[in-house]
Amino acid sequence: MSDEKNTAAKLEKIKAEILAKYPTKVARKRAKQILVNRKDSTGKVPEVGANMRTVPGIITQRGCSYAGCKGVVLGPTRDIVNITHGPVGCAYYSWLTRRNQTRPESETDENFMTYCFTTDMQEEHIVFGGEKKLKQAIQEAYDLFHPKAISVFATCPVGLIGDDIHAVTREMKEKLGINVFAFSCEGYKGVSQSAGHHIANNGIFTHVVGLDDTIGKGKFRINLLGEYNIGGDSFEIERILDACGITLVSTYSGNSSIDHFANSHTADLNAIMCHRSINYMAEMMETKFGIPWIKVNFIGAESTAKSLRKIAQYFEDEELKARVEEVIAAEMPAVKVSLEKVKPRCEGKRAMLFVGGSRAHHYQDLFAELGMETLAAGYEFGHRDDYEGRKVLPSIKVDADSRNIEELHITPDAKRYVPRKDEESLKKLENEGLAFREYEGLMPDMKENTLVIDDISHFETEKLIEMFKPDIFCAGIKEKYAIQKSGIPMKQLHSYDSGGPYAGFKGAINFYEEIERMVNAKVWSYITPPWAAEPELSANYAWVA
Amino acid sequence: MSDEKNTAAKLEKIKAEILAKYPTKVARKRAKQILVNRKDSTGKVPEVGANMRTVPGIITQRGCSYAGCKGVVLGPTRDIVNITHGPVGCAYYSWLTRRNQTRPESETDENFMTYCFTTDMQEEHIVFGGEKKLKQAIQEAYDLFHPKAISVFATCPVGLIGDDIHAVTREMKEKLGINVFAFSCEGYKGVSQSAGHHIANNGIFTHVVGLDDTIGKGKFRINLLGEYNIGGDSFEIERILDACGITLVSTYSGNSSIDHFANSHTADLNAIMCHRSINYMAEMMETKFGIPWIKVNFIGAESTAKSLRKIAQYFEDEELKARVEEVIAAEMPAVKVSLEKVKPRCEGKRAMLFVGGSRAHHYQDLFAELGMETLAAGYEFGHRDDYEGRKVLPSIKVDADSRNIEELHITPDAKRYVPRKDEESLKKLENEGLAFREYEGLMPDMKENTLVIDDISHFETEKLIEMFKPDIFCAGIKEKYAIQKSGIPMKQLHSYDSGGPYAGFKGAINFYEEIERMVNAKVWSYITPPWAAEPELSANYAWVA
Amino acid sequence: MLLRHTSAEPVERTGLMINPAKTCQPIGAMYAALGLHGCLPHSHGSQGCCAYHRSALTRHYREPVMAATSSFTEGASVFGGQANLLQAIDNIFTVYDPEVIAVHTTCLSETIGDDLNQIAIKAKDEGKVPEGKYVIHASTPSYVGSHVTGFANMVQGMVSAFSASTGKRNETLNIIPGYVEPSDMEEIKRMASLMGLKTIVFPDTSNVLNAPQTGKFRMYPKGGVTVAEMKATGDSKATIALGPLASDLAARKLDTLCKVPCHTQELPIGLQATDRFVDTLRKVGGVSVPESIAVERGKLLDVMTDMQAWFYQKRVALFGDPDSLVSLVEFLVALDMHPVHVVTGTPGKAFEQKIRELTAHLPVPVNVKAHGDLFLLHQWMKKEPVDLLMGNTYGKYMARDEDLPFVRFGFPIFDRVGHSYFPTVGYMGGIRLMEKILDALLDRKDRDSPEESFELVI
Amino acid sequence: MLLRHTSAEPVERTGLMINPAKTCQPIGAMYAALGLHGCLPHSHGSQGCCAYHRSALTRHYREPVMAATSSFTEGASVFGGQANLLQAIDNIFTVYDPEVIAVHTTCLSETIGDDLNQIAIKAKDEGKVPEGKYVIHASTPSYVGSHVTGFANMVQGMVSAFSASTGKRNETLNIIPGYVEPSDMEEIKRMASLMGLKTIVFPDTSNVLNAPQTGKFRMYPKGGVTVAEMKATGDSKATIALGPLASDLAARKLDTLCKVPCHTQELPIGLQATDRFVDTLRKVGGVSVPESIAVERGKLLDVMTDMQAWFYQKRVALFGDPDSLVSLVEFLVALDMHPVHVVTGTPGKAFEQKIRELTAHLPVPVNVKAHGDLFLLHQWMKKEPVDLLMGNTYGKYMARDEDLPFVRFGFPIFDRVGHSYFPTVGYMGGIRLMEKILDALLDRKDRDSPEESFELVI
Repeated sequence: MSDEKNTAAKLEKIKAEILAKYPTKVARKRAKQILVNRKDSTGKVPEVGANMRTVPGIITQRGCSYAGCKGVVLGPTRDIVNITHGPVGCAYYSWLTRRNQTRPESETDENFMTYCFTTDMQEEHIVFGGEKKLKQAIQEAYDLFHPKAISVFATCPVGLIGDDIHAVTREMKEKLGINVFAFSCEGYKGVSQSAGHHIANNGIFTHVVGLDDTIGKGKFRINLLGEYNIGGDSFEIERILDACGITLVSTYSGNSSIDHFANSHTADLNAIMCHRSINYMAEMMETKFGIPWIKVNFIGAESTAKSLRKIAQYFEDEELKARVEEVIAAEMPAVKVSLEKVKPRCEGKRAMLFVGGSRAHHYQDLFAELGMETLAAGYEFGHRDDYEGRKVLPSIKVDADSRNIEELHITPDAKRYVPRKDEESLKKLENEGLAFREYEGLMPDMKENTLVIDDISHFETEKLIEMFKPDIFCAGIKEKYAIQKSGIPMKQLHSYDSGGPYAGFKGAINFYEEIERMVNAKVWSYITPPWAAEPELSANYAWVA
Repeated sequence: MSDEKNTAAKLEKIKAEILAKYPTKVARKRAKQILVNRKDSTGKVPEVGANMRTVPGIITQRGCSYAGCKGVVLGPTRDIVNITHGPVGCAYYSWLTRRNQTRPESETDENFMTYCFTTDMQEEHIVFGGEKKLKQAIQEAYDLFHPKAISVFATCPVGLIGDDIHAVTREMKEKLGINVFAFSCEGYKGVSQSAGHHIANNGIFTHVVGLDDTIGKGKFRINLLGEYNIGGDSFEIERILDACGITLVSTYSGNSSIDHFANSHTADLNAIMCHRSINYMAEMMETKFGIPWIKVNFIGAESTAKSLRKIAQYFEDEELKARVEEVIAAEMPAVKVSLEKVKPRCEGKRAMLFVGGSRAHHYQDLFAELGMETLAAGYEFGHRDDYEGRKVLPSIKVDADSRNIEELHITPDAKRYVPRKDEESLKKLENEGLAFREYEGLMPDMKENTLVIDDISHFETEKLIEMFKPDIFCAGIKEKYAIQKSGIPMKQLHSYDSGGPYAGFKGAINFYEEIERMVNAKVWSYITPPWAAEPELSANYAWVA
Repeated sequence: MLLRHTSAEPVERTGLMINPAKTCQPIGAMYAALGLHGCLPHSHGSQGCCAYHRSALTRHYREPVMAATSSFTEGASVFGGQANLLQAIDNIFTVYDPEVIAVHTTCLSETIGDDLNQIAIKAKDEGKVPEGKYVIHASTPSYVGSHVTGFANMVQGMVSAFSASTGKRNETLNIIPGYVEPSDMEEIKRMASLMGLKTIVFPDTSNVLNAPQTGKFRMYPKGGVTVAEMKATGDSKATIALGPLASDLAARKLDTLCKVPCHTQELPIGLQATDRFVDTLRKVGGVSVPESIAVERGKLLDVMTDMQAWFYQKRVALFGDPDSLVSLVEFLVALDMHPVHVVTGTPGKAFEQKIRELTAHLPVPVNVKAHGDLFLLHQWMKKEPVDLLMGNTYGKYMARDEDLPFVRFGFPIFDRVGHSYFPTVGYMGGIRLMEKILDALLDRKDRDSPEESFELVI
Repeated sequence: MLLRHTSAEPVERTGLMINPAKTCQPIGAMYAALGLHGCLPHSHGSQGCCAYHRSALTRHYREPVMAATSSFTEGASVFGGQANLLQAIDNIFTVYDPEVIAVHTTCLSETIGDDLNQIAIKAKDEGKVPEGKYVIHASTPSYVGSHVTGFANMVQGMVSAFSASTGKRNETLNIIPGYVEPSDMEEIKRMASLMGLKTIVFPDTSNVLNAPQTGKFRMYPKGGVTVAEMKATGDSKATIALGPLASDLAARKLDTLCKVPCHTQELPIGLQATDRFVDTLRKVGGVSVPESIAVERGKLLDVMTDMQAWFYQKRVALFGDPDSLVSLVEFLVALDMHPVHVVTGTPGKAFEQKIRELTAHLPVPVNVKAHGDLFLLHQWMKKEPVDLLMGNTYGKYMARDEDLPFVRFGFPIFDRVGHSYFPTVGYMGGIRLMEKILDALLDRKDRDSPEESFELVI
C-alpha cells in the first residue's frame, strides 16, 4: 500500500516535472491530459481531458479529419473510386501508405486500392472554384473504369473556396446512374482524425447502408466494425469466425466491398473492435434497424476466446457455443507452445503504448499474455469514453470543434426496423454478463498507478523514455526513429511495421514472437563502441605486440 | 603499284622498328614470325615461323597443352566426366570459362559440363605419387554419377612424378565396365594449346571413334569438325544443315555427346571448320574408314553459302543442290537488309585479328562483308599450313617440341574401311573445283601488303595500336582491357565476349550489328574531359556569371 | 494484376490525375529546412499536413523527422491562423528551443491569405522570439508546382532571412545542391574539397537525415548548414546552383541581395553533368582539376566502356523530378540506352523541351510529359514495352504487373535502404547508378536465359 | 537443372573434389605482386598457368593484367627451368622495363625443384638485372594451400626482398590489408587517414586493378606500394596484419627481419571486426577515434537497428576464403542471421574451429567444412534449405537450381561490376553488404508476396 503510494507520488512528481517545461496556459491544459491512473474511493477513474484541441507548436502524433475519413475508414474498401478533391498532397500521402490488405474475389474483380485519384487542384481552381474540375474528374473516372461507386473527399481549401461537392456528386449520380457521394472532411475539421471517422460513418450510413435488403445465407450473421485488416488481421478473424460457423456480413472496413456495406443492415449483431472510429455506425444501425452491438477484442488469444464466447452467448445457441469451444480448444495449444517458448524471455519487461483510439488499450492484453507490464498508455485521438468508459458519455461537454461535426438524427426505419432481441432477452443476457452498447474504456482496465497520457507530445515521449527506459515503446511511424535513436526498440501499432496479422490466435503468436525478437535483439548491445571505456589515449601509449 | 611499294616499305619499317626493341636472339626469332604479306613472282607467300617455342618473358597470348586438350576439344562434350588429375588450379580455370553451349536431349539427360572434377593433388601425392588418389576419384565419380564414360587429364606434375594414368584408367575401365581413358596433356607438352588438340584427337580416335557401327538415318550424312559451339554457333549451323536436309552425325565437339563420336565414322564426309585443332581427326578417319574431308567456313554469310554448296557438290545430288539454293535464297534477304543498315556505318574502318588457329582467318570474311579492311592478322597457335596452306606440309621441319607429341600410325580398318568415293570421282570433283584434304591458309587469302604476325606479343600489340590506331582489335580476354585502355574497342573472338552466335546467316547478322555497335559506340567520345583543352587556370581567373 | 484497371490506350484527361508523380510544396520546404542546423520546420496549416510530411520523410530516410504545426481548427480557418502561429512560436522556443523556426504555408493558410512575414514580425515584437533566435518563412501553396517548388521556396527563404554582405568578398563558393539525398550533399562537399575549394553547401541534410545510431536521440542532429554559414553566403565569391528548378531561385535571390554572381546548371548526375559541375568548380574556383577527381572520372568511363554492350539500346521508362530526370536522361543517352517514356508530375513545359533536345537524335520515338502521372506512363509502357523501369517506390506496382526490371531512383524510396548513404551524384555516383542498372538487367538475363546460355562470365 | 546430378545425400569423398571453392597458389601471388608499383609478375612454369591466372584476374577486375611466364617446354621440365628464367629476366627488363620482376613458382617448377633464389642471384651476377631494378620471388606450390596461401607467400617475398631497418623507428604504421579488393585497400587507407595516421599499405592494388579509363594504356598503373615504401616498412612503428591466413606470414617476417612488432587480426568486414581494426589503429597509433569514424560506425548501426527484422533468423549458406568468411559470419551472427552452411576450399582445421566458436550459441545446427567444395555445400543446401546464398560467381548455378536469393561476395566475381569500386570492409562497407543482402531478400519478398500483401512500405 505505502509502496503504491510511493509509485503514485513518483508519478505525480514526474507529471509535475513534465508540466514545468510548458508555458502556464499549455501546462494547465496538459495537466488535464496527463493522469496517474488511480480509482477513487467510489471506484471511478479520474476524468481525462481527451478530444481536446492540439496545442499549436507542441509536436503531436495527430493527423487530420481527411486522414480519418478517407485514410482510415474509406481507404480499405476496394471497389469504390475514391477521388480526393484538392491539391495533390493529401491524395498522395494516403496512397498505399496504410497496410490495409484486400482480397478481391477474382482476378477480374474491381480493386482500386492500388490507385490514387485526385483533382490535383491548381491555383486557378482555388481562385475560380474547382467544381467544374471535380465534375470532369468524376466523368473521366467513370469513362475509364465504370465503377459501381465514386466518392469524393474534400481537403482544406475546398470548404473555404465554397465548392459544393455534395451538389456536384448529386448531379453526377443523376447523370451516371451509379452511386456518387461526397465527404466534407476538410483537414481542419475537429481536432484529430476522430472527426473524420464520424464524418465517414455518417456518409456511409447515409449513402450506402441499406441499399441491398437481400438476406444472405448463414444462421449467425454479424458485422465486424472497426477492423481495418492491417497486416491481414481481418483475414485471421474471418478464418476463426468461419471455423465457428459465424457468418460475416460485412467488415467496417477491412477487406471490404461497398456491396457488403449496402447489405450490412441485414446482420443480427454488430461486434465492435475499434470503438472510437466506428461506434457511430453501430449506434445508427441499432436505432434505424434494431441491430444490437457489443464490444469485442480479437487482439490477444484470451481476448479472442472471450470475444467468440460473447458472440455465441448473444445468439443463445448451444450448438454454436459448443462449436466455439471446439475452435478455442483447437487453437489454444499452438498459442501455449509459443508462449512457453517466448514468455520466459519477455516476462517482466516493460512497455509503453501511445497510439490510435483503441490499440493502446487492446494491445495491453497481448503484453499481459507475455507477462509484460504496461507502464504508460494513451490515445492519439480517443475521447473520454474510450478512456473512462461509455458511462461518462452523458457528462461529456461538446466543444465548438466537435459541434461542427454533424450528428445525424436517426429514427427507426419504417419498414426495416426489426429489433433482433426484445428488451427482456437483452436484459437477461446483460444479467448473464453480456454488456450491450458498452465499452468500459482503457483506464478501468489498466493497472493502477500507471500513467495515462492523451495526445502525448514529442517532448513528453522523450521525458518518459529518459525517466523509465522502457523495454519497448509502441506508437506510429513519426515516433519510431526518435525512440529507436534512444536505443529503445519501437513497434508501430498503426502499420505493425511490416508485420502481422496480430489479431486472433495465429496473430497472437506472431506478436509474441515479434516482441520476443525486438526486446532481445542483439543489435542494441553493440551501440557503445569497445573503446568507449577508455576513449582518450596519450600519444605515447605504450603498445606491445 | 608504287603506292603498294610504299605500303610495303612502310610495313617493313614498322617491322624493323618493332624488332629493334628486342635482344638480338629474340629479334632474329621474331623476324621469322612478323611478315609483310606479299606473294613473290611465283605467287608464293613468304614462309612464316609458326608453331615455334614462345620466348620466355615475351608476354604471349598462348596457353598450354592441357587447355587445348581438356579445355578446347574435350570440354564441350556433355556426357563425359572429365577428371583433371593434378593440383586444383587447372581444373578450376577450365571450369565454365569457355562459352561452349550444350543442349541435352532431355531434362534428365546427362550433362556434366557445369561440374568441375579434380583430384586436387596435395603435397603428399606429389611426393608419394597420385595413382591411388586418381583411382579413388574415378571410383567416387562412378559411384556418384554412373556416367557412360570417364576421362582423365594429366597436368604438369603428373608426368614428372611418373603417375601412369593410362594404366590406372585401363584398370578402372576393366573394373567399372564403362569407357575410361586418359590424356597425357601435361601443360609443358609442345609449344601451345596446339599440342593439346593433337593429343585430344589421338585420344578420342583411339578410345571412342568406331565403337558404334549403327548407320543412322539420313541421305547426306556428315561430321562437322572443329566447331565448338561458342555462343551457339553450332546451333545456328545445325539449323541451316537441317533446313538443307543434311544430317549431322557428329560435331567435334560443339553440343556433342560421346555417343556421336563413337558413331562418327559412319558419316560420308568430314567438313572441317577449325583446321588447326581437328585436321588430325579428319586425316585419321579418312585413312582408317575412307571418309574424305573438305575445308568449310560458316563464318560469314557468303562463306556459309559457299560451304553449303561445297557439301552439296560433294554429294552430287541435284535435289540437295536445289534445296541448298533454296535455303540460301531464303536466308540472304535478311542478311542484305542488315548489311544495308549497318555497312554504311562500318565501311572503310580498319580491323586487326590476332587469335586462335583459324578464327583470325575466318573472321576476315565477316569484316570484308562489312566493307572493313583487315590491316594485320595472325594466329595464337597456328602452324605454317594454317598460314601458307597445306601445300607446305611436306616442307615443315618437325622440331623437338612437336616430335614429343605422338603421331598415331593409322591403317585402313580391315572390316570398316569403305572409301566413300573412288579416286576418279574424287578427281572429277576436284577438277570441278572441290578441293579435298586442302586448306589454302590465311596468307594467300589475305590482302597483300598487310601484316601477318604469329604468336604476337603484348609489346607488338601495343606498337601496332600506337602506329595504326585501328577501329577495332580482335583477340582474347587477356588482351581485351589493355587494348580498350588505349581507347580502341576490342572484340573477343574466343568467347565472343557475351555475344553470338556469329556463324551462319543469323550469326553474320549478329556480328554485323555487334561490330556496328562497337565501332560507333558513343562512349569512346567522352574519354577526354571537357577541360583538357585548357587544364591550367590562373587563380585570378576572371569568371562572370 | 495489381493495377488491373489500367488499359493500354491513353486518353486525354483534364480533370482527373491518377497515380501522381509529384507531391505538394510543403514537404519540400520541410526537407530543405531540415538542412539548416538547429532548425525546427513548422507547417502553418492543419496538423494533418505536418503529420503526412513527417511520415513520408520518415519512411524514406528511416530517421526522426521533427516538425511542428499550427494545428488549424475550423475557427482558425475562418478567422486566420495568426493566433495559432504566434502561440506555436512561443511554445516551440519554450519547449524545443531550436535556433530557427522555419515556417512554411499550406494550401489552407495560403487560401486564407495569412501573411507570414507580418506574423513573424509580430512574434518578434511580442518578444516570442528569444534573442539570437530566428523565425524564417516561405510561401509554399500546395496548388502550385510540386515538392521541388517548395524546396526551392524554402531555400530562397533561408537566403532572404540570413544572407548578408559585409562588403568583403572572400574565396568561398556557395553550392546549392538541389533536391538530392543527404549522401549526395555529402558527395558534393567531398568533391569540392578534393578540388581544394572552400564551400558553403546549403541546405545540407547530411548527418541530419542519415544520422548515426549512437543510443542518444538528438532533436537537432549535428549536420546542417549553420546560421553563421548562411549569413556568410553573402560574402562568397559565387554561387553554384545545382538543379535549376530546386536551386535557381535562391541563387538569384542571393545575387540580388548580396551581388553574389550565380551559375545554375543541371544536377551532377552521370558523366556529362558531373563534368560540367567539375568544370564550373575549377573555373569559378580558379583551380585545376586534381588527379583524384580525374581518377574517379576515369573509373566511371572504364565501367561505361567495359559494360557498354549491356546498356546498348535498352528501352527505359522513367519518372521522377525534373532536375534529376534531365541529368539522368542525358547519362542514359551517353550509355547508348533509349529513354523512351519520361514523366514528371511537376508542371513546366521547359522540361519536355529539354528532354526532347537530349533525345532528339535517338533512332526511336520518345514520349515525354510534364505534369503527367504514372497512369499515363503505365499506359505508354503497355503500348510500347520497355526493358527497364526507373523511378521511386511507387513504380514497383507497374514493374510487377509488367514483369520488368526496376531500379529505384528518386523520392520517395519506402522499401529499400542505401539511397541516404551512397550517392548517385558525381562520378562515383554514376558508377553506383550503372551498378544498379546492370544488376537489374543481368539478374533478369540470369533468370530468363535457357540453361544452355546461362553464363558464368558476363 | 544446371547441376542435375547433385543429390541431397552427402557421401564421404577422399579422392574426388567436385566444384572447388578454392584455386591454386600462383594466382594469389600474381595478384599480390600487382600491388607493388612498377612490378611485372612472372610465372615460373608452363605458359598455361600464366594464361589462366591472367584470364581469371582479368575477368574479375575487367582490367589489364600484365604478367610474363617462363614458358616451360618438355625440355625445361626435364633439365630444369633456370635457362628459361634467366632468358625471361633478360627479355623482360629489355622489352617491358619494370622496376621489379616478382617471380612465383608453379607445381611444375616446384616438382622439378628449381631454386629461385639461386637463379635470381645468378641473373644479377650475369648482369641481367639492371642497376636499381629487382627480381623478387616466392615459392608457391599449387599443391599446397590455396590462392590465399600464394598471396601470403608473395607478400612475405616482398618483405624479404625490400624491408630494411635503418635503426630509426618512425610513427608510420604498416598495414597488410589481406586478400581483398582494390576498393577495400583504398578504404583501409581512407580510414587510417581519417584517424590521422601515416601508413604504408602493402600490397596495394587500388588504382592498379580499378584503374581509370584515360585513353592511354599504362603497363604499370599509378597505384601500388612503391619499392621505397616497401623498404621503409622496416622502420615503421608496427605492422597491422588483416586476415591471418593472407597477412600473418609477412607481418611475422617483418618482425623477424626488422623487429617491427606485428598485430594480426581478422579482416575488418562487418561491425565487430571493424571495431577491432579501429581500436587497434587507435591503440597502436596512439590516437583517439575521430568523430568522422564514429559517425560511419553509427550509420552502420542505424541500418542494423532499422532493418533487423529482415535479417532475423534468415538461414544463409556461405562459401569463400577463410579470412573473409570468418569476419562475415561474425557479422551475420550480429545481424541475428543464421549462417548454417559454411564452406571454404582452403585446407585448415583452424577455420572450422573458428566458425564453430562464432556460431556456438545459435539455436540451429551449423555445418562447416575447410578443404570442402561446392558439391558438398549444395548437398547441404538441398538437405537443409536456406533463405540466402552468399559466395563468388560460381554460386549462381546453385542459386538458380534452388531458386535462392544470391549475394555475390568474394573472388571471383565474373558476372557483375561494383566489387572493385565499392568496398565491403569498414563501416561503410558493412552498410553496402547489408544493402546487398536486403536487396536480395526484399526483391524475393516482392516477387513472392501474394497481391494483397505486396507492400509499398517495407
